[in-house]
Amino acid sequence: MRITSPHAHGPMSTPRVMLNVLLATVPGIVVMTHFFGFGTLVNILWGGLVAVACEALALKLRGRPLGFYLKDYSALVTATLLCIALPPYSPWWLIAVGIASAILLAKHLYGGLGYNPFNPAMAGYVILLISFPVQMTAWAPPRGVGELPGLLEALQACFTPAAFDGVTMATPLDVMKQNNSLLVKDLWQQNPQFGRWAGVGWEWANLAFLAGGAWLLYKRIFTWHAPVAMLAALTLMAALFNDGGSSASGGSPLFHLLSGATMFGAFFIVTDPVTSAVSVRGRLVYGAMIGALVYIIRVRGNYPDAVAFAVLIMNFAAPFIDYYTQPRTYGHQRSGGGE
Amino acid sequence: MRKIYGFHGGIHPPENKHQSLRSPIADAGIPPELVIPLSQHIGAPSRAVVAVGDRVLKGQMIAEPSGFVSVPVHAPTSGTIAAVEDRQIAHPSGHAAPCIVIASDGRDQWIEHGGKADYTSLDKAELLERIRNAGIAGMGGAGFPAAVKLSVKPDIKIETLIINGTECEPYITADDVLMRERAGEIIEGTNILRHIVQPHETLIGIEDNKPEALAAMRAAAEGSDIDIVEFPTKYPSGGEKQLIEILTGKQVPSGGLPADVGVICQNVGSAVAIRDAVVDGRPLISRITTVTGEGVAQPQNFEVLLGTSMHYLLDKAGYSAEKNRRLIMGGPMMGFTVPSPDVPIVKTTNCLLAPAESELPTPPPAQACIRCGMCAEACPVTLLPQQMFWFAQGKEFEKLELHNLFDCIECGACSWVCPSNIPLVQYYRASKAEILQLRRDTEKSEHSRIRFEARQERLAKEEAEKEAKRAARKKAAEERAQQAATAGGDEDPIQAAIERAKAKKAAQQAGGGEVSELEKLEKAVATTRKRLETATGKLETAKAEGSDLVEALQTGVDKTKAKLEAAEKALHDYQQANSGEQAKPAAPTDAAQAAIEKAMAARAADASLSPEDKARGQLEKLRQRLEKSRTKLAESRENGDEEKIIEALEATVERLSQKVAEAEKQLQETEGA
Amino acid sequence: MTDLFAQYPLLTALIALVTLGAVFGAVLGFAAERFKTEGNPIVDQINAILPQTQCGQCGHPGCRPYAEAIANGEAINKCPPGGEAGIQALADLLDVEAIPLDEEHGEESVKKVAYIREPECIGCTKCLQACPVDAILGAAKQMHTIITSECTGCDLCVEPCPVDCIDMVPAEEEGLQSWHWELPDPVARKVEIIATDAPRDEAA
Amino acid sequence: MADVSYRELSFNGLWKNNPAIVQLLGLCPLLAVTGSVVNAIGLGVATIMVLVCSNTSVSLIRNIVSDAVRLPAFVMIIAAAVTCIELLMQAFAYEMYQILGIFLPLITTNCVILGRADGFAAKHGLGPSIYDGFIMGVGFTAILVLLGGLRELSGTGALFANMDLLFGPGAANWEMVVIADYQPFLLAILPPGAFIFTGLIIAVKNLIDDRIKKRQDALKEKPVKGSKRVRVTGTIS
Repeated sequence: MRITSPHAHGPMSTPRVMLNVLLATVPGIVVMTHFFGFGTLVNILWGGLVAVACEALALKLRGRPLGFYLKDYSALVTATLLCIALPPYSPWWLIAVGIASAILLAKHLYGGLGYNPFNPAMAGYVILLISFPVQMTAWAPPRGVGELPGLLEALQACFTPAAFDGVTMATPLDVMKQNNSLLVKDLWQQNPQFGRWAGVGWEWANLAFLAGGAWLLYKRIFTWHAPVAMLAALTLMAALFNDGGSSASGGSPLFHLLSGATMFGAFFIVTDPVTSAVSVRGRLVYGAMIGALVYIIRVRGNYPDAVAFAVLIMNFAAPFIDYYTQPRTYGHQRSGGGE
Repeated sequence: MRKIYGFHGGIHPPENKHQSLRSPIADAGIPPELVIPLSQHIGAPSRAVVAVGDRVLKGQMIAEPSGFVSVPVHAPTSGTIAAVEDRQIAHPSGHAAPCIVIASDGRDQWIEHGGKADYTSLDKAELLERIRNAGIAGMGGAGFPAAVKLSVKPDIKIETLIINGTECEPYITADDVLMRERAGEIIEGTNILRHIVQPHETLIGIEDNKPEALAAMRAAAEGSDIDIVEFPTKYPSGGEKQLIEILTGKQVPSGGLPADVGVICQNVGSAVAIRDAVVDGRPLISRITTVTGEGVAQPQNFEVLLGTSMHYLLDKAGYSAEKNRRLIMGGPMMGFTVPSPDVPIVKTTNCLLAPAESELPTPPPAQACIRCGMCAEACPVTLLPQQMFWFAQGKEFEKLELHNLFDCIECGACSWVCPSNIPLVQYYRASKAEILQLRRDTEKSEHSRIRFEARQERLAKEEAEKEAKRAARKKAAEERAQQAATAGGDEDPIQAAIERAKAKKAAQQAGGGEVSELEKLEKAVATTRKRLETATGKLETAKAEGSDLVEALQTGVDKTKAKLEAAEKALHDYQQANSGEQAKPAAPTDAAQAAIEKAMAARAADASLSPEDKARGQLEKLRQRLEKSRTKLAESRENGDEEKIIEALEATVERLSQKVAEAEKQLQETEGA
Repeated sequence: MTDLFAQYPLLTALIALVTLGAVFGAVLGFAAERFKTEGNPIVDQINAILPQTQCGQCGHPGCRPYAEAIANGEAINKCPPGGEAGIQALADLLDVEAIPLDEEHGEESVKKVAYIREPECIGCTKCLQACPVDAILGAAKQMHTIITSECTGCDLCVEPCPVDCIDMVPAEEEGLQSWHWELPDPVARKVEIIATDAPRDEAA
Repeated sequence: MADVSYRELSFNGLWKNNPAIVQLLGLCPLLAVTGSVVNAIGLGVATIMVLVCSNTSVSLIRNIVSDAVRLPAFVMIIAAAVTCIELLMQAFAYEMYQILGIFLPLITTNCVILGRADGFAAKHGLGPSIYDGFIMGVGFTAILVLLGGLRELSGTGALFANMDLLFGPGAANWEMVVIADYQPFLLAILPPGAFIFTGLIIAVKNLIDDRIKKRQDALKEKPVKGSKRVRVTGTIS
């Protein structure tokens, strides 16, 4: 078999990209474990197991070599991202259904890695959210607000959910959304889950994910365009509609930046290469639209956090964006799809 | 300081240039045999002007250009022409191409030659002629004839002359050492080019990873208008279009030439070759080639005669074949694997790369494209490689063209960065070739359609003319009959008409009968064949079971076979006779029908037969054909036809007899097996 | 039937419907007359896709008749020279599913051109009459030769030749000029396309 | 056209040309009301009745109505039939009528019905048309019920809930709890679930068809290669 040029190859490889992404989630996971207990860790371990099993099953059914495709770690990345998004102390079946939907429905039914139009982790998350709204909004109170279950209790919560009786409470985003009587200042005083800038724990988790994302940027795993555009758009929207803390307030820009899945979404979901726009301008548009949608859905939509929905909606639009943001090829006057 | 422009994308692969820079340019010497391909450049191959056995002198023209975009070839040393034949050349396909082989005599005797040190006294056309006659074709790697590049249309004003000293590919240092050691000659060559082109400004672009070359060039250019421009290293800055953008900020329009934006670009190697051609009158017979990679003990640059075998050169550098998995001509980014180390060095061989497996490993299997977009970031012409990859996979050629596939320079940056190891460049190369093929096919099919329609029209016209003539004859006959009728009784014509009708009817009936006869024969063949099949099947099972009926069955099968043969022969004979008979008198449709049926039957018989039966059928057919030819030959002889025809027929008979014999042998073999 | 409706109490509704019916009927009638389409432009488009070898393997005398037949609903898989690519193009044009080539009409093979072994030609002109594109040069009792650039490779001239002096040879010999890179082999390089999911038996 | 094999018709309606999973007609009700078996049966039966009525009438008038106005005529017939069925349902299964809501009148625009009217009844006699309407309706209903069952089972963990809406109070205890303690899986009940399950059913059908075809192909004789060629150039003399 003849080998075409180039004969040299750069250092980057898909498994390495995936491993880097996995590594970059570590600070965020550590912070989440610190504030919410071992729930997230148990989620990830169990979810990873299910994901590998689902991936292997799908590959087997499709007659693909198992080892070769399992080694790209994409299933583990999907599982980790989904499990971080799930509430800690979720029952095992919830995680299994989510992972199975993500890997089998959102990924392999569309042709496997690289062919999926929707982000598998977010598709799995949304399927769970609309199917099991109760379980999906039951967040444990963070350290300092409520009692943290231990590792054994975390395992119990996962595998014998009936025997586990955990305390749950609304997340700050939820409280902010439901509120229509208190001023933002009073809200802060009356609810213990609000911290310095956003929610207790949430703000630090977000900063940790920001750090992980910055490391990925440094490693050139992705470009800055989409995440920065998303954060900028979200900040802009929050700043535009920030009324200084009335009862109808949507929250300050800082609150939005450090709440919920903002940073996690910006650096780990929006940057998913398969489902996002490709060209530089396309990524700017794609990220900015997600940022705007996140704010709109958070403030006006039915669900408390919005990253998953915003991302899925823009996944739809990615090919369209790509079509209209084709770069001008060397030596061409403006041609192709145009502006 | 000049403003340096950038270009989109680009990559920074490890340079690996220092290995071959440890020693100065070495002389590779004169190998015992030189193989000089006639096509070492882009354009029409040259035409050999020497014959085997001729003695040639060094620098003598041995092949002349065969078109505008073509260059001559010269003998690199003195010796005798050993062969003019197809030899394997350095090409990714590994195919052979016409070459002139010179057995060198070691005397290295120059042909009489002379240059003109005062080139300013020559005008542009004369200089171009000298460059062309010296056989100079782009030394950078592409091999575009230098004279063609320099002869721009008179209405185009060249603003900028660019001398390309960039050499951006990893490993290659041929231009680097040339600039270090022969900076003066480069400047001299550049001055000749300036004299030809008369540009506003002359730039020599050199990357900042060659400080020694920069210094040497700066020193040599001291005091002249030539501007040595240093710019940051990035692959592929050495691409002509990229270099033009870096130095001037202008982009060559798609499908256009640098001259369209007032730029002409020449390689430093070409500049030296031009100097040699003009000042010394020396044609291009040697070049500087880098030999590098872990497969050789002493990586270095050689001044090597064109036509030297790569193996010879590699041995000079201490080549060990075990260490080296594949031999690459050119750099690791755009070079290609040569089929064997025995192919010759040509004008475009700037590097021989013999990497160890650990150095440039065999690419692992490609993984799925994850649309990471790294390829789009790396692409120096701002394409969307990953989109083109999907389209190439789906063979969506229209979309590929819309995505400007043909602007791809195949630099390999996309493949280099691809985390999934997808051989993107191969997709683009294959798609480009297929699109060009499709274009040719469409053109051809359109052409065929026009010809077919013209033929139909012509036939229709001929038919119409015939019809008109017949009508005229008929009319005349009628008139005559009328005259006769008025002269004689009026019973005769009616009687005649009735008889005619009767005859026609009879003929029709006969025809109908024939058709049913044909059907009968066909049916007979079909049933016999079926019977044969069942019988053979039974025989097979019997054999397998070791039954004692085998013998009886065998005779049965043989008998059926014979019957089948007879039936087929009858059918065939009948068909032949029939078509022969019918062809002329009957209406055209009938003959066509018969032909179709014949073809169908023949094909049906062909396809459903076992190899043995097939061979037998073939034999039968051949025999018949032989028979036919023999009769024809006899006829021709009787008629006293032209000798030529008789001869041809005789030849046919002989050939067919041979074929029959062969077929018989084959049949025996099949039966034996 | 009218009686039945007459007894029905919703007479006004009925009348309204009838009136509507009449009005729309008139519009329909007008439209049917006014916008009558003539000819079938699709035939030309189909004909443009067909390879114009005029070989008759499809069972029609020439490419255009087959194009007309396709426009009238005949299967699109009867053209071996066009091959799978041609079928795909037709399927795209007509928006139908691409089906595999009908083997009863022959097999896709490399492009060929006819070649007359000239010393053996007796000048019978039979092949001249057989050639659909007039690609054979010759006259009675003169040696014939093929104009290779015009030959479509239909092989219709082979059978009529009485001395069997016509060969079909590959149109382009694989050589330096015709060589080009092939698409990477999806199996060897494991570059997956979704279509490869189909033959599971081989992969598993 | 005269002799239509009823066997063929049955095979067409139930499997080969099934309106729901092969022709993909009438997807709107198919996806919207198949949240449970009882809904599916209700709509399915209504569709069967409408199909039979419309096919009957269309077949009867097929020679009277001119080609240009056939569609308006068919739609009128179908609309009338649907109105009758709607009124009947209102009278005898009021709860069901309320659950099916807008989808009952929407049967008018169900493509299965117009498709069969125009594609079959307008070209065939009374008998075959009635049978075709019936069997197509049954095929459609079968898929509705299958889909309803799958979605009900995976959505709620039970089967045949609320059958009394259709079959009277006696059917109230037909509900089977297949999986106890089941967490309602809302996705299956929501429209996306309908899409996913329809896709799966189609996939299974294609799989079976492929298997059958492969087996048949193995038995079938290879056709003769190149046997259908003609000579385009006429006589060779």
